[in-house]
Amino acid sequence: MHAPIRCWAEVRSLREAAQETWWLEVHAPAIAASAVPGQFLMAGFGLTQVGAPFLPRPFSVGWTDRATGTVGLLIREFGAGTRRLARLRDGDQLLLLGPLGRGFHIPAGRPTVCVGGGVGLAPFLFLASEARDSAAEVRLLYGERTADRVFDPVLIAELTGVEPIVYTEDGSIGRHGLVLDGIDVSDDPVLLGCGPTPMLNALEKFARERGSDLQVSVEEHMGCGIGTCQGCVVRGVDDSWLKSCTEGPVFGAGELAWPI
Amino acid sequence: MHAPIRCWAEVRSLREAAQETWWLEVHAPAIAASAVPGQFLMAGFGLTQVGAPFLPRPFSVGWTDRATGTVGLLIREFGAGTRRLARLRDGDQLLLLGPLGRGFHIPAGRPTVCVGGGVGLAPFLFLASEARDSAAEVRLLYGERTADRVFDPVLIAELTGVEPIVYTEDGSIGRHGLVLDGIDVSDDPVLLGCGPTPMLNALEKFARERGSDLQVSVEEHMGCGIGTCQGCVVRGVDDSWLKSCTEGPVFGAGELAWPI
Amino acid sequence: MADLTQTVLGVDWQSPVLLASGTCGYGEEYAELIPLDRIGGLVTKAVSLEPRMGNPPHRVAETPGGMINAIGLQNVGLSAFIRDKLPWLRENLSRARVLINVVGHTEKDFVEVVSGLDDQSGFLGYEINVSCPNVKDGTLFGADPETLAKLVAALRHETERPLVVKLTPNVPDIGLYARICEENGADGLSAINTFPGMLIDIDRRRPVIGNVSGGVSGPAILPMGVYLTWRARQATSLPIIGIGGIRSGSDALQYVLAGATLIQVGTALFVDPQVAIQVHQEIDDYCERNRVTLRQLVGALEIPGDPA
Amino acid sequence: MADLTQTVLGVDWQSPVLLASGTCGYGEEYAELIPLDRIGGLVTKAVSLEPRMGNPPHRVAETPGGMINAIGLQNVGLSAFIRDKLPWLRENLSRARVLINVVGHTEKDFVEVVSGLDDQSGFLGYEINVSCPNVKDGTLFGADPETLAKLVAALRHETERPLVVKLTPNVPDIGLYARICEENGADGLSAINTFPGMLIDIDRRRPVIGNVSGGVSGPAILPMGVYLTWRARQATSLPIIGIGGIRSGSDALQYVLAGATLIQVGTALFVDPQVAIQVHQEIDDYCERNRVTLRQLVGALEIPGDPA
Ligand SMILES: Cc1cc2nc3c(=O)[nH]c(=O)nc-3n(C[C@H](O)[C@H](O)[C@H](O)COP(=O)(O)OP(=O)(O)OC[C@H]3O[C@@H](n4cnc5c(N)ncnc54)[C@H](O)[C@@H]3O)c2cc1C
Ligand SMILES: Cc1cc2nc3c(=O)[nH]c(=O)nc-3n(C[C@H](O)[C@H](O)[C@H](O)COP(=O)(O)OP(=O)(O)OC[C@H]3O[C@@H](n4cnc5c(N)ncnc54)[C@H](O)[C@@H]3O)c2cc1C
Ligand SMILES: Cc1cc2nc3c(=O)[nH]c(=O)nc-3n(C[C@H](O)[C@H](O)[C@H](O)COP(=O)(O)O)c2cc1C
Ligand SMILES: Cc1cc2nc3c(=O)[nH]c(=O)nc-3n(C[C@H](O)[C@H](O)[C@H](O)COP(=O)(O)O)c2cc1C
Ligand code: FES
Ligand code: FES
Repeated sequence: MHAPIRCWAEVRSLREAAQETWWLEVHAPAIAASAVPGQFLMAGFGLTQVGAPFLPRPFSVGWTDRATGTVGLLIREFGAGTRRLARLRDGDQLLLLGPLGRGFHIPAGRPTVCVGGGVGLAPFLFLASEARDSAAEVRLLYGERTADRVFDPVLIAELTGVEPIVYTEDGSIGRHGLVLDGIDVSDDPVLLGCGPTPMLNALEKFARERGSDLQVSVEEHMGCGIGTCQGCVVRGVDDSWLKSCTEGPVFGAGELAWPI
Repeated sequence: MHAPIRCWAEVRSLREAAQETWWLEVHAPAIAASAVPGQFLMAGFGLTQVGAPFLPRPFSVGWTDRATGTVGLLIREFGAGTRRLARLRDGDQLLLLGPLGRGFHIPAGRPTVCVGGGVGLAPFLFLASEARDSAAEVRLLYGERTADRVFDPVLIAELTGVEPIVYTEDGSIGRHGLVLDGIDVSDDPVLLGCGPTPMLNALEKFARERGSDLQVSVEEHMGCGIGTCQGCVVRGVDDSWLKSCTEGPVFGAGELAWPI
Repeated sequence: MADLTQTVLGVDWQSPVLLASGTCGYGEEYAELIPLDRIGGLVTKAVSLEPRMGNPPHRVAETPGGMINAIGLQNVGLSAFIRDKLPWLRENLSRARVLINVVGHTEKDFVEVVSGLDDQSGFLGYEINVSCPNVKDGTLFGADPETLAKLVAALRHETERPLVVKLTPNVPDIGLYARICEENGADGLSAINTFPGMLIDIDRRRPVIGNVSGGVSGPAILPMGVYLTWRARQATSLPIIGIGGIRSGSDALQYVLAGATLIQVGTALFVDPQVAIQVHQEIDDYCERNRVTLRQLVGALEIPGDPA
Repeated sequence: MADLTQTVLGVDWQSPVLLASGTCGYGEEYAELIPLDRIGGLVTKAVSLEPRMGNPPHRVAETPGGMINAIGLQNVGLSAFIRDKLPWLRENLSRARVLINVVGHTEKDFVEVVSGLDDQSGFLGYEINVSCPNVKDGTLFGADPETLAKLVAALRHETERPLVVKLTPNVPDIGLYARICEENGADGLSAINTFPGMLIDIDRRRPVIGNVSGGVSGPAILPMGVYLTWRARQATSLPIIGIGGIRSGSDALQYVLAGATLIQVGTALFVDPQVAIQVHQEIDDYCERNRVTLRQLVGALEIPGDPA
């Protein structure tokens, strides 16, 4: 793992990719150069700018372009911090710290099934785009509650070269139902999950019952992002606390105490 | 005096008019309709926007155009609040409360000499522009430390129709010396002063020695701007505290305990 | 419209939202800006026996996420209050309730202000300010258990009107002071007053505030106020008025869930006078959306692991 | 470059800037991000006799102008600290000083941690944490004068190393506690720890923080910290380490003018790890611009009207 980089990054573009959901591209060459899928960064406004949310917020690295030094983030409006990010304009500066944490570990040659719920899609955009030029087979399942929340499929294809199988709970677009329904384990794939806790719990049960390998990316409130504050703990299988910022955010399912 | 109006106002334009000095025009028809020269308003970002300075800041009404509902403010960067205002963009919203306080009182027919130091120029832009179509003679003296701080004279003439007599302490533009040097009291004018405290103290001494009528606009930190918090007091001649937001900001020199 | 009505301090309230002492004067100025009769009411600026001059400027300044003030309880004094201020409140407010904030240097001062006001009309009761950090003896009464007990008992003797004691946040255990107020006959508690603070102008190497130190208010103190309200709630059964940093319905509801029956909006009024109406509206919307009455929310915080 | 050197706690300091306990772990992670040997030093996460599990999540959340935390003093415990953490500090820091933050449930706990550490090398002295609001007995020692006196005396007996006591802000008169520390042999004071606070998720009607309440830190508490530093300064002649909300040289200088010889940067590190270096640089720039040494600024606040 590389030492994290602290840098100011200029906003290159921000486009609305679904209801209250944004695709942000920033110029951060050093982070683009070293990030691996599943890692995240802390994005904030620094200490001298007036009137920003105070603490930085964690976001999965959603995509990189090493040639142009671009990092892409998928941002869904949730509270004050994400709403502020959604109002960024080209040329604005963000203070980034990253890449942080442990990413996905993909055994060579194994097919992967990425299961993304909501903004849990983000790390898989990066993963799929990285796999584009390799022989590895990446299947992308993506679930949302309703059609208007679905991240622009044209943009997904453009970023990753992969066509996602979209599920919506109300069937308003893509397939009707839960994203789990679409998982095919017949070729013994590695399952990767990122999304809301209920989805991860269901996915773990699914994988356990079928004996499939599973890695999940978890979300917990963070202070430092680099392992010093102990703010971001999740319960480990031996009842100890694991720091999701350095020991995660990606864990093997076997490391965690389920349900999480 | 009208009851103050609370309204969101859209930024129409912001232009740099001197070093760290800005001319801001906002759309606030109700305030434009009722403000008189010497009055001020409180400008802030409201309670729901993230990341603004918290309290609103007081600014003199610097100009109005009743036809278009425009209010002009002269803003010099000082601390966090004014720096934030200097980064406004067209279309941004400001929360305004105004017009507030007591303005200048100009006896009919008397010539006025306006003595503005630094941003103390602001109320006189409004006063001069209001007097444009009356017979009243308005002389405008305007002092700054150095040339790069001098508010764009073309803009002044455009806004007011009056050509200011500019003084700089270092003589780098206009006349060399202090703005007081230029006051001619031979036709018994009313003196109006707004600017840094040392300037106001000198002006008071000058007026007292010559027996001239003087009104000054003072600056004090403010909480509410409407007379409830008692935050903005200045010492009155009888040693009581006067609220500069409602009993001022313009006071007859005789009302205050000098030096202020 | 949801049901936000409550019976507190012996009377019915149409709204839990009041304007906090010192931030709304004696009501008149805000009446021009907001329909006061649509909210719960207001608490006047502190009234003392004699007029007070207050502190030298600067009296207010911004702090990170809040402000600091050291007005020094400048007020017109008891007689002028009765003559010049109370009539307006009596004549212009019909549904909004008025509490008079009372201060004194000595127990006798407090007693005389209350006895001087008690047979007047135009207000509901008293908020006893034993917690002002901006005058020398301001928290004298609020931080010493025995002095506080004596003061509350003496005032209880003086009036049958609602007696609310405004607590200082600056004690290791606010529950102790809450219980003392209850035992000595108070009808309610206000939590909290400001935190002592200081700002220094590093260029002049002087305090920014004329009084050297002042009281910190505004959003910065919201989590402290919610915590202290919750602690006070656990110590007594008196109704609590939650105060500190409220600027939205969501802020106010944190206090309500922690145990406040009423809440006050202070510093936020300076940022937007409409905040009081908006806070009321947002509480209404929340109750409507969640199909609850305000009464059902008071103290309804669920602590995971607690027996229900 | 201005003269920022001082002799404090018996040693020379090249910079007044330290990293605050609990916000910099045991130094290692920040060493990758900033040149630790360019600042004054750091204070470790609290070390207790036995390892502590800490509190359930969420442990941190943002508050207006700051944050709230309830880590619950999770730490590896004395033996693992000596085995796994101290060596790195010993081997990797040469100019930066290390204070070890110490906690305990009982006086005996504190004493055993200090005696267990005392003959180790790699650190300068202790910061005794009697002021953590996030564990049940966290402020037990800090808010009760007699318990505090006994604890400080006992620890003084145990060590000749610098003994700094970290005070709680949550008392009516911090001067009292400052004097108690001095009288019982402390070498310095840290002011301040966090303020107890609470955040409520109004939709779930539960506390946001797993531990229900937590400690509030960050810019929101800056004016309180400056005030308490100034009050402590007036009560004792012990050196004071100013803490609370510092994120710039100008913030730090407020503490220095109020009487702090050293300062700590905590929460701001989470926003920008470089802040420690920047604070140092900005203090340097100020001293240079004003042609003063840092020593001349300590406590140099001028109170108008005071006899010089
Ligand atoms: C490793 C990781 C990767 C993430 N990747 C993405 C992503 O790619 N796209 C995306 O839209 N979101 C992502 N999130 C979630 C995102 O961090 C939160 O939505 C965001 O922090 C909410 O901030 P806010 O100010 O809008 O909300 P608020 O609720 O106002 O935030 C209040 C506080 O709670 C914290 N918080 C609230 N929700 C979360 C959460 N789910 N996770 C962590 N902290 C939280 C905030 O950081 C802040 O300190 C990720 C979170 C983690 C931990
Ligand atoms: C009646 C009146 C009219 C004014 N008109 C103008 C004008 O037309 N153009 C202009 O550029 N400035 C004007 N000022 C000054 C302007 O209000 C301050 O420059 C501004 O408040 C500074 O805010 P800040 O956040 O940049 O500075 P900071 O120093 O960061 O502000 C900190 C706090 O101090 C207060 N404060 C600091 N300086 C002043 C000051 N001089 N007056 C009042 N409060 C202050 C702020 O309001 C804030 O609460 C006027 C002031 C008053 C009282
Ligand atoms: C300018 C100002 C003046 C105040 N004056 C008083 C007062 O006279 N009596 C009192 O009990 N509280 C007074 N307070 C405290 C407020 O009533 C309130 O308790 C405190 O500001 C916290 O609430 P807030 O954060 O909503 O402002 C004053 C507060 C401010 C800001
Ligand atoms: C996440 C976190 C953990 C903390 N842990 C400790 C601790 O273990 N011991 C201690 O004395 N103080 C601890 N503190 C308090 C800080 O050292 C400091 O006193 C406080 O945060 C105020 O400074 P700040 O506003 O710069 O953060 C902690 C603070 C935070 C934010
Ligand atoms: S966020 Fe600080 S340890 Fe993980
Ligand atoms: S600013 Fe509140 S009384 Fe003048």
